[in-house]
Amino acid sequence: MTSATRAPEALANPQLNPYLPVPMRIERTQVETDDNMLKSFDLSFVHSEDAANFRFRPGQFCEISVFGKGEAPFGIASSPTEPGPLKFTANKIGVLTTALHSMHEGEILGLRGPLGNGYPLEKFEGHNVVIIGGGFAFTTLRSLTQYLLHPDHRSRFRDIIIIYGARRPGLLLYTDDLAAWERRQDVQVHLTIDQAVPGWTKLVGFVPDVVAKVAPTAEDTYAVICGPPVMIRFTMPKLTGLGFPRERIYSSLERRMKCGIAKCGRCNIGPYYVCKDGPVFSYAQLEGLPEEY
Amino acid sequence: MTRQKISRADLGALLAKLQQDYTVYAPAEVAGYSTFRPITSPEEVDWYCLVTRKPPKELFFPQSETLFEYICSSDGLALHPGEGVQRERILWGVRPCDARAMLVQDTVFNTSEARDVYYSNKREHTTIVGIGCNEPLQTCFCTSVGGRPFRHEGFDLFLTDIGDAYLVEALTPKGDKLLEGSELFPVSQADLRTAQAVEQAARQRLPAPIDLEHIQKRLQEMINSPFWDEAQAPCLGCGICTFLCPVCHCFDIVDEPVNASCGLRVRNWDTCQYCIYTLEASGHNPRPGGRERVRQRLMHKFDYQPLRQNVLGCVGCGRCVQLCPVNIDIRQLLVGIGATE
Amino acid sequence: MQELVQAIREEARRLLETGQVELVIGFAEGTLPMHSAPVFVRQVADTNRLTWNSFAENNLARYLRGVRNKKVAIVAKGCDVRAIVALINEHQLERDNVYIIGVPCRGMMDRRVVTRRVPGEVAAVREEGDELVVDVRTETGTAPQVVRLPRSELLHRSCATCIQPNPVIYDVLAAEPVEVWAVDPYAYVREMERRSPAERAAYFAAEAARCIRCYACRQACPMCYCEECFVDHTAPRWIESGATASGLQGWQIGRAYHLTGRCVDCGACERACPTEIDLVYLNGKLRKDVWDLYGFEPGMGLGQLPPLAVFLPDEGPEFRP
Amino acid sequence: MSEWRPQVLVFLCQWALKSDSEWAHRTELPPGARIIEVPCSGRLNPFLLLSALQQGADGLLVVGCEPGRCHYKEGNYLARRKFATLQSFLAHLGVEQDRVQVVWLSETESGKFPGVVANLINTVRQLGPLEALAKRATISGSKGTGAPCTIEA
Repeated sequence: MTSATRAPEALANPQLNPYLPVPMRIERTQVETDDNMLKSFDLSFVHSEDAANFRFRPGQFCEISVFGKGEAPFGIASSPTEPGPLKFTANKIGVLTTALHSMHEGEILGLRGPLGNGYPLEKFEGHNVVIIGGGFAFTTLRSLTQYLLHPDHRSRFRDIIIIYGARRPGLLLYTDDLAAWERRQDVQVHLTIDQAVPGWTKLVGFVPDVVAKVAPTAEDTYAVICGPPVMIRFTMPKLTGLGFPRERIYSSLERRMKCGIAKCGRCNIGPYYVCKDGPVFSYAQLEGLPEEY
Repeated sequence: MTRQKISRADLGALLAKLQQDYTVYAPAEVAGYSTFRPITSPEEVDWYCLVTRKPPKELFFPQSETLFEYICSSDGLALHPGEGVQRERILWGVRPCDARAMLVQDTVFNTSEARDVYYSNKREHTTIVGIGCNEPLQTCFCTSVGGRPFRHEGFDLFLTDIGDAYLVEALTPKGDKLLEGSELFPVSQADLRTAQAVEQAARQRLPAPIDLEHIQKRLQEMINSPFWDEAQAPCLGCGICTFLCPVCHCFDIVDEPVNASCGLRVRNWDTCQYCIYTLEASGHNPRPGGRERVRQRLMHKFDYQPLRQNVLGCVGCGRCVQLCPVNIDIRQLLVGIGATE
Repeated sequence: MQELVQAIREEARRLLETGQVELVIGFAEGTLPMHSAPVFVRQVADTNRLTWNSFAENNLARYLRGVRNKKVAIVAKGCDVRAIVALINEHQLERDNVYIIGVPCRGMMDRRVVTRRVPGEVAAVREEGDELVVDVRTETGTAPQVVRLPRSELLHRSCATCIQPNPVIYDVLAAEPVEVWAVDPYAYVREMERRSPAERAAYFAAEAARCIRCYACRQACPMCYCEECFVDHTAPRWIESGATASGLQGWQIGRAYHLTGRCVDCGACERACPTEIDLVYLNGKLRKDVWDLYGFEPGMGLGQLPPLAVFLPDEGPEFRP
Repeated sequence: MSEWRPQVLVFLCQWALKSDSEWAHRTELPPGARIIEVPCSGRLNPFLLLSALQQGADGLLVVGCEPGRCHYKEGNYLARRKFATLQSFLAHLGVEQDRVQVVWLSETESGKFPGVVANLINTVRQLGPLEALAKRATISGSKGTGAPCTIEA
């Protein structure tokens, strides 16, 4: 019987083989912060059919390949409402991100995705949304904000409040977008830095304190919070103090990930895999699980 | 499927014949112990090895596997995945616990929404021949966790050793195919009685079922228990219990550059027992200590996998019990978990 | 043996009762025949869990760095104490923090050797003088078969060639010192050295090929304490990540070489290895070379300096063009 | 595949040949030899040597300063113990001892450098390609079932 069996086409088909990345071209890079550690990459699909197959929602992420260095997960910072390239913002922190930072326009990366669940937009509909961000964890919050503020969607949501803090002004991401949002009447933007510096006219103080001061109503409101663990730890009591139930506080978790498709096991927390069941979780979902994030 | 009988000699001859068409993997000696490896002759098979040193999972999920080669050139980027299985394979002499573990791994890799084509390709091109366990070892505890020494699930063909001959049952068309053209004999009432006696004797050597629901409930309630400090104290943090577990499936994905423009993307076994497994580039480690890592292993097997995949993450093969260098015995841990307040 | 066990328990009890130490690391009965398990005793009531037998094979010194700022007692045989000495010499431990309950050692028995010498699964063992009495499990319903084996034939390789069965330093000795057996500790390495380069290469390739990179050898080793092991280093990544021939050989070479002049020949690595790789072939060579070149064996006395961290100006080799 | 030619790598202490007028010898190397300058033979990580052998070097040469003449006083003394043990260990694994050579060249001896390199190459040529250690992965170049992600330039 069986002599050589033909290889199944699946192995070579990126639509069927979930480990095969598709090629992306770097269209534009932009340094986001004055310490040069955060850099944005606008990536476009090399193949139009890959672009056509790519449908995502705010809060999802992709595995980006820097060939020779490996793959790492990055939240999609652009919104599905924005035409053109996908935006990712990378913190230069490890081997892969250091290599990524040294890449230039025109170079080729690999991409797998979109992965993960994204923000529960359906639940947010008809409600107020408070978006709380700290430091460089604003990437998918940018995607979410752009989506909510888009003319096609804005009317489906009620009040939108953004509270975003960084150590100093130069570490705030997406300053052009922040400025554009501040000019709008249909969104409240509260920007804060840790300590006063000359020329800064906005808020001064840590994010948890600003949340307490702004005191968004918890009634009919969802909160989305992304930031360093310490910021989240101190903001949570402020939110619950304001009356937010854990069911209406969402966060996007960060974990080391490899496969992105709930197989390699690395991002396991309780019965969830952050890569597939998350990265967006409500704090009600995380209750009673080991705090492994 | 009906049972038939085949003599020991004929079974050897059948295996030799099958080698013409298949690559056969069976328990066979390697440096003093037995483990699954390709055999060149039926004489190499260790028919009496119950628990191979390494589980058969590496035949579907190799310790290291190239996902694709990448070549970046001025022409762009090319990715070349491998060619898949080129010759049909037989996995011979698999025990019921290991087969059950394969079914668990299926729920990880063979999922409809993200099929692991590397795994499923190997699964599709492999016929699995099982054999019941007449004399389970002291480290065997399949019956504690819902298994049986003659469980048929997961096999294409099943063998029962009745002394002078084997009872043979084809359970799938793949199994039927193996038996084509071989001389089989009808099974007598005496044979069936012998088989029954063999099964019963095996059951007697094995422990009683444990209350898995109770274990699961306790686990959910004891995340912060000091039990885990005690349990992890002697743990070395090596990968033996997980690498040699037929169920454990964690892996890492790594690029192996050959030069600046080309290389391989490979996946390697990885384990939640390694400190660096969850270590992030920032230095943050969500599972910073032995406590969290030992807890993860137990929680994943006895709480998370039942919740998520509706399967237990332990099949009672006892490899981790046999081979832990510091005698951490999962059976004892389960007793301890069950007894916590 | 029973007196030795009593001595260990009594000393442990005294130390915990007086508060001299807060933890005693020793061995408890294992859950399987021929297994002992490391145990961490903090309560006086638990001291009767402590035991000793010829399967107390782990090197408990491996745990000391993890509790190095505490007052800890450790039940330690000759090789364990050598590791403690080497760790103190490498400034990893404070002598004052470690209370050594020294155990003169007759050598540990290799359960894999026992298993291969009997015609079935080992149900139970007991030590009687110079013999190991093994109950072999047979078919259900029949009485176990009894096999008697001489302990001298069952020793671990490292134990059979041990040069220091008695603790070199201790705070209390739990039994009378044993007679040191006269052996050539490097006999096996000498034998391997007589093979041709091609034979040695083939042997090394075959041994390394069985490695599964579980790192049990590293984790069991008291001297493998790097905060980041070379094998986990990513920038640069010194060796291939996978279970390829190159990756496995690279791991074995790097692991062994990093123990040059530091390996105390306790054999813990080899005992932990689930695929029974000949690690003595690797570590033994380095020990022999360090002895031949520098007259050094690690862990033989406080104040010794690691041989690769020091030098003599006039020593060889010449390295002339 | 053309005929095999020995590939050797020279780890050269930056001070070893420095003050000599014949410094130029460094560049007069036979084909197949490449130089990596290191700050001091004592700073040379043994993993670099292992890595070189696993990545295709058939022979290695470490060149350091004579005993007593180390720019950093004792780097070469430490290197001496390090390489004596490493050389012997690699030989134990089947890597012929002559493939991994260590030579002290004082600053007035740089004229000997090309000869030392040539000698290594000759030795390696006689020994043939290094087979004792497995090489790191290379790509098979197999096309598999096609190049799914190939993009045009």
